[in-house]
Amino acid sequence: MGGLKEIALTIIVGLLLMVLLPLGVDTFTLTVLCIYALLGLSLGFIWGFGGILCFGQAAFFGLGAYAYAIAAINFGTPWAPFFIAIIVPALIAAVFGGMLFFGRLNDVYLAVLTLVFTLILYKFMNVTAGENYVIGKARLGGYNGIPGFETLSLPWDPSEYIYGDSLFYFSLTLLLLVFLGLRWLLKSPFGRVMIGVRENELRAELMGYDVRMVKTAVFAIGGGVAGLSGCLYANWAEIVTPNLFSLGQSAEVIIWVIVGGAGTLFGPILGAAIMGYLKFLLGQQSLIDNTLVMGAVLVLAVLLLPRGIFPVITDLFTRRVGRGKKANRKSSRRGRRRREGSDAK
Amino acid sequence: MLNDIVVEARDLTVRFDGVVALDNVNLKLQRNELRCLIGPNGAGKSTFFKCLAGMQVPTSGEMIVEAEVTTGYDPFRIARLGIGIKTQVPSVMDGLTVHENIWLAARRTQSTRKANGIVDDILERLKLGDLSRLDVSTLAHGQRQIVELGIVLAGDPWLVLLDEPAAGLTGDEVERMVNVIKEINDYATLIVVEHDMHFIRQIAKMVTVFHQGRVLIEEDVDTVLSDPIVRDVYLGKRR
Amino acid sequence: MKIDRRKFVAGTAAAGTLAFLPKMAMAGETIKVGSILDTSGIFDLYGKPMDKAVTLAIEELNAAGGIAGKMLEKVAYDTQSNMALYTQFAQKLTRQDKVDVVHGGILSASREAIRPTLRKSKTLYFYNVQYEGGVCDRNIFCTGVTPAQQAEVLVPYAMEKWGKKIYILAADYNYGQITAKWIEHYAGKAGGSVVKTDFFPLDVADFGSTIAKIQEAAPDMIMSALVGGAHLSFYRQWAAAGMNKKIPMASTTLGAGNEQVVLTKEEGDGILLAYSFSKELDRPENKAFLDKWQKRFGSTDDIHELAVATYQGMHLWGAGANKAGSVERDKVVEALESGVSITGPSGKITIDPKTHHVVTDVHIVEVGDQKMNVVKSYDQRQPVDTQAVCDLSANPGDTTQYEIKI
Amino acid sequence: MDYAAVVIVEILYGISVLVLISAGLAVVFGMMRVINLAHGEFITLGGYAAITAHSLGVPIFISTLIVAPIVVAIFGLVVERLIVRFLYGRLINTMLATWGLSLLMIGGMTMIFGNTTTGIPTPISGFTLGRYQMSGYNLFVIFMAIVTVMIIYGVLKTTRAGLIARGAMQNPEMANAFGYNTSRIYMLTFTAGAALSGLAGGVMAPLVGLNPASGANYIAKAFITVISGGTSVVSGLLSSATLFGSVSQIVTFISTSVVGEIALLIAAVILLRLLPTGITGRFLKDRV
Repeated sequence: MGGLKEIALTIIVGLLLMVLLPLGVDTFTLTVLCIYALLGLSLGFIWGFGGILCFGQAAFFGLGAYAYAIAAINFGTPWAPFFIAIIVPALIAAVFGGMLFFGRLNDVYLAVLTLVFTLILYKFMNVTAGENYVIGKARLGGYNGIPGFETLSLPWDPSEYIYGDSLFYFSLTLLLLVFLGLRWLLKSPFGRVMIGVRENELRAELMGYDVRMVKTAVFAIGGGVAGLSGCLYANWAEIVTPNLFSLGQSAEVIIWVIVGGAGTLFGPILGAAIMGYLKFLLGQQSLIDNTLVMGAVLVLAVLLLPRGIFPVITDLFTRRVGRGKKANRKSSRRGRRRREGSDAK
Repeated sequence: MLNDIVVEARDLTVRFDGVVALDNVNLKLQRNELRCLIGPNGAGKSTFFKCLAGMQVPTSGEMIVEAEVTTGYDPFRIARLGIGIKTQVPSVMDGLTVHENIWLAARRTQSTRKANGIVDDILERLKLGDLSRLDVSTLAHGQRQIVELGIVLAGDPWLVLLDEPAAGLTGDEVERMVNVIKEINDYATLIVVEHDMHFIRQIAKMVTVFHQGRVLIEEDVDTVLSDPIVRDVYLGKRR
Repeated sequence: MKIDRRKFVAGTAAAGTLAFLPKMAMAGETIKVGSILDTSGIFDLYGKPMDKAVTLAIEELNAAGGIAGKMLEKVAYDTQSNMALYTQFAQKLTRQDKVDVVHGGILSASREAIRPTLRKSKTLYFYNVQYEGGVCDRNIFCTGVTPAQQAEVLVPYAMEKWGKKIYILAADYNYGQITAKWIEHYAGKAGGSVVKTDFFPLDVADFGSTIAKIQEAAPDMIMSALVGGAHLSFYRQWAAAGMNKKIPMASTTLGAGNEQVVLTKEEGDGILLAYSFSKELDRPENKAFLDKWQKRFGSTDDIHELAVATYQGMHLWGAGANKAGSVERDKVVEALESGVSITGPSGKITIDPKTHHVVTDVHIVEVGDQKMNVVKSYDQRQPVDTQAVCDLSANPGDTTQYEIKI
Repeated sequence: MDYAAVVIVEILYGISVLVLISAGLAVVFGMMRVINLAHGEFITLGGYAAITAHSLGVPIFISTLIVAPIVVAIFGLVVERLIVRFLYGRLINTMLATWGLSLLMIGGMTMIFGNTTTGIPTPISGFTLGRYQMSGYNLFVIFMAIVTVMIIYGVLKTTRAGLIARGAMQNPEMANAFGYNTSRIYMLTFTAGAALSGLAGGVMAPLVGLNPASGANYIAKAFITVISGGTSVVSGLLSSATLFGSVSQIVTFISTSVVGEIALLIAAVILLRLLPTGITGRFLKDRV
C-alpha cells in the first residue's frame, strides 16, 4: 500500500512548510491561514466526498469558537474546552444533519436550511448583549462577542502560553493530523461507503446501507473539524464575535473549496491558503475593493475552472511526467466535478 | 414446503394525484419461485416492483415479506432483509470502478477480506474480470446492467428483484443474463419485470400479467402467452 | 514651510539608516505612532475622518517641535471593518513596527480584541471613541464621552421640555444596553419614568410594528440610542408616519457619524442630542481647528465627534509625553495621571487620573436644517459611570471592563 | 379595535414586503430553475438607481417605479449574457456564480457610492387610523405588491409571451422544435426577473437607509420565501409570503423584531422539513 509512503511524504512536506513558510510571511498570518485551511478542509470533506453542499459551514466554525470561549471562561483551563470545542459542533451537526437527512432533504433545500441555520445563530448571538444571556460564568456579549478567555497553554506548564510562533506550529501540526486522518478515513470501508453514497444514493441504499446515517456521520465529522478550526481561531484572535456566523464567512469557505477544487482534500487547503493570503494582501491597498476581487474570483472560478486549481495542476503534472495510464486515470477520476453530482440525477 | 409463501401483497393500491397506478393488487410468491411480471407500459408492474423494493409507499394495502409487514420500509431496510434489487435504469456508482461497486455491496455484511473474495468470485461468474479496474461510467449500457447484477449478487440475497434486466443487452449478453438468472434461481427466489416476450419465454415458469393497475391473469408461461386477452392487451396498447 | 522641514527631517532619518548610522542610534530618531482604524468597510464612515485627525495631529505636534525633540511618524493599518484584522495588525504594530503608542479602535469589540495584546506588549493605548464606559486598565486612556456624561445632561433637559414618560429605543449591543440603563437612571432621578425599552440588533431596518407599539404606549418623548446605517431607517419611517410632529425625540447617538446630513430636514429637525463637540460650537479653538482641517483636507463636511475625540486624544498624549520628556509608557502614564489637560475644539478636557477617562464639556444640540445647533453647554462633566467602578490609583493592576450596576 | 386594525395593516405590509422582494427571484426560480443569489444586490442596485435619479432631479415616482426597474433590467440582461447563460441546468453552479456576482456587486457599489448610508424622503405623508398615526407609504407598498402579483399572473396566464415562456421552460426541446428560440426566452425571463428586483429596490428605497451591503437583508428572506413556496411562481410566492409575513409580524408584535425574524427562520425550517419540495410541491401543484 502507498499509505506509509503518503504519511511520510505528508510529514516531510509539513516539516518543510514549518521551516520555510515563516521565512516569507509572519507566523501570525500563517496561523490564520492554517485555521482557514482546516475550515476549508471540513467543507471539502463533506462536499467533495460526502456530496453534501453546506451553505452554512461557518455555523460550526462559530460554534467551535464560542464553545471554546464559553468553556474556557467557566473552567479557567484550556484543554477541556479544546475538546469541548470539537465535540459540541460535531454533536450539533449530528442532530441538525440528522434532522435534514432523515427528512431526505437534498440539493437546494439542503442549501437553504444550512444557510438558515447559520442565520439563526447569527441573529441569536447578536441579541445576547443583555445580562440574562449567561452560560455558567460566561456572558455571551451580543454583538461585541466574548473577549478575555484563557488561551491554550502547555498542559504541563499552564504559565507557558501557546501563542505566536508556537500557535502556528501547533495549528499546522493539527492541520496535518486532520489531513492524514481524513485520508485514512476515506480509505477505510466507511470512507468507501461514503463515496459510494455520493456517487449513487439509491444504489447505496439498495445495497442495504442507511444513507441517512452515513450522511449524518459525514456531516458530524465535518462539523467537528470546523469546530476545531473555530477553536484555534478563538485562540488566535483572543475574542469571538457573532461575525463568525456571518453569511460572508460561509461564502468565503465555499470560495476556498471551489478555487482549490472540490473532490480532493488538498484542494480546499490550497484554496484557503491562497485566498486567505490574497485577502490579506488586498487589505494593504485601497485601490480596489476587497469584496469585489473575491466575488470576481468566485465567478471566474465557476465559469473557467469548475474543477478548481488543484486538479488542474495535478493533471498538468501527470501529463508532463507521463506516469502512464493508471496515474492519469486516477487523477482525472478524483478531479471529476463533484459539485453537480446531485444535479445530474 | 410447497405452500411456503415468502412474498405477499394484500390489496395493494397506489394513487398519484388521482391516477390509480395499482388497484387492489393481491399477489403471492412461493419460495424458490421465478416469477415474471409483464404487461404494457403503465400497467402497474413497475409500480408494484417499487412498492416491494421500498422505493414507493403504497396508498393503502400491505406488503408482507416472510411474515414481516414491510409496507413503507425504506429501501435499505428491504435490502437488509436479504433482498437484492436491480432497478430499471441501471443504478450503479459511476465514479467508482467495477471492483469497487461490487466490493461495496459485499462489504456491508462481510469483513474486508471476505468481501474481496466474494468480489473475485462474482467477477469470474459474470466474466467481468477484464473490466474490474475500469470506472463504471466508461462502460456500455449492457455492461452496466451486468455490473448491477453483480452488485445484487454480492449481497448474497435469497430474494432477487430484477426490473427489465434484458433491456439494452446484445444477443450474447442476453444469453449470459438468461444463464445467470437460471443459476440464481437454483438457490434464490426471483421476481423479474420484463416486457421482452422473447426473453420471458427463455426464463419464465409462472407469469403475472398486469393491466391497468390490476392483475389480469396469473398462469404458467405457455398458457399466458397463448391467451387471446393477453394478446389483445399487448397489441391494443403497443407492439 | 512646515512640510519642507518635516520632509527634511524624515529624509535625513532615512538617509541615516541607509548610509552609516548603526541601528541602535537610529531607533531613537523618530517616535512611531501606531494607528489602527477601519478606513474601509462598513465602519469607514467613522474611521476615515479619524485617520485624518491622526494625520493632522501628528503634523501639528511635529510642527511644534515634536516630542522631546524627536519627530513623530505615523504607522497606520486599515482593519477593513473586520474584527479579525485588529488582532493581526495589533501584533504587527507591537512586534514588527515596535510603535511607542497606539491610537485607534472604533467598535468596543475591536478595542477588546487588541487591549490584551497591547497590555502584554506594554504598549500605551488610546481609545478615542464615544463608548459604553467601564474600561478600567492602566494601559489605556479612553478620551471619548461616555453614556452617563451624555444622559446626565440630556435626559433632564429633554424631560423638562417635553414631559416625564420616556420610551427608549436602543441598539442591541453593549453600548445600547448600558446607555439605556443610564437613561433610565437619570429619568428616575428627575422624577420621570421609562414606559418601555426596545432593543434592536444592528441589522434591523423595519420599524413599522415598533412605531405602532410606541403609539400604543403613548410616551411624552423618545430617547434613541440606535446605531448604524440600518437603524437610520427608523428616523425615516418615523417621519413617514408623521410621528415626528407628534412625539419629540432625543438621542445619544444620532450625529456621531454625521447622520443628520443623510436625513432630510423634515426627518431630522428638532431632535435633541448631547455631545462634547459640534461643528457649530462657537469657540475660537473650534474655529481654528475647522480652518486647519479645511486647509489640510479641503472640506470639513466629514468631521464628527469621533474625529475630534481622536484629534484631542492625540494631543492629550502629546501633552503627557512632553511633560514626561519621553514616550516611555510608564513615564507618560505618570505624567497624564498628574492631571494633564488641553483645550481642544470641544473645550477643555482633562484626564481623570483614577479612571483614565476624560472630564469634558458636554453640549445639548438640536438638529436643525441638517446642522447640529448648540442649545446649551455644560462645563467639565466627570465620567461618573466609570468612576463608580474604577479606581486605578487604588488598584493599578486592574484590567477589567466593568459592567456598571446602577 | 384601532390597534387591531393597525396590527392587520402591519401584517399585510409584512407580507407585501416579502412578496416584493421575492418576486424577481420567484420568477427566475419558478420558470428557469435558477437561483440568483445576487438577487439582494439587484434590489440594492435598484435602490441606488432610484436615489441617483432622484438626486439628478427626476421626479420621485419616476425614479422609483420606472428608472430603477429599467436600470436593473439592463444590468440583468448583461449578467445573463456574460454569466448565467453558460450555467443553465446546473443549479448549484449558478448559485455559486451568482453568489460571486453578489460579492462583486457589493464591492463595486462600495467603490462607486461609498459606504455611507443614503436614502430618499418618503413621498406620501402619514394618515390617521383611529388614534394611531400610520405611514401612508406602507399602504403604497401593499398596493405595489398587489400590482406586481397581478402583472406576473397576467403575463404568465393570459399573454402569448407568457404561454410560450411557460412551454419553453417545461420542455425546451419541444419549444425549439416549434421554432421558438429558447435561449432568447431564457434571456428575456431573466431580464424580467431583474426588472422586478429593480422595482422592489425602487419601492423600498424611501423606507430604508441604503448601503452597498443592504442586499444581505433581502436575499436570505427572499431565498427562503421562494424555496418554501416551491416552483409555482404566483401561488408559491403568495402562500409562503403570507405564511412567513404573518408569522414574523405577529411574533414581532408579541415580542421583538428579532424574535420575529427568528420565528420566520424556524417556520421555514419546520416547513421544509415537513414539505421538502415547498408548499406548491405538495399542494396547489398545477397552478401558475
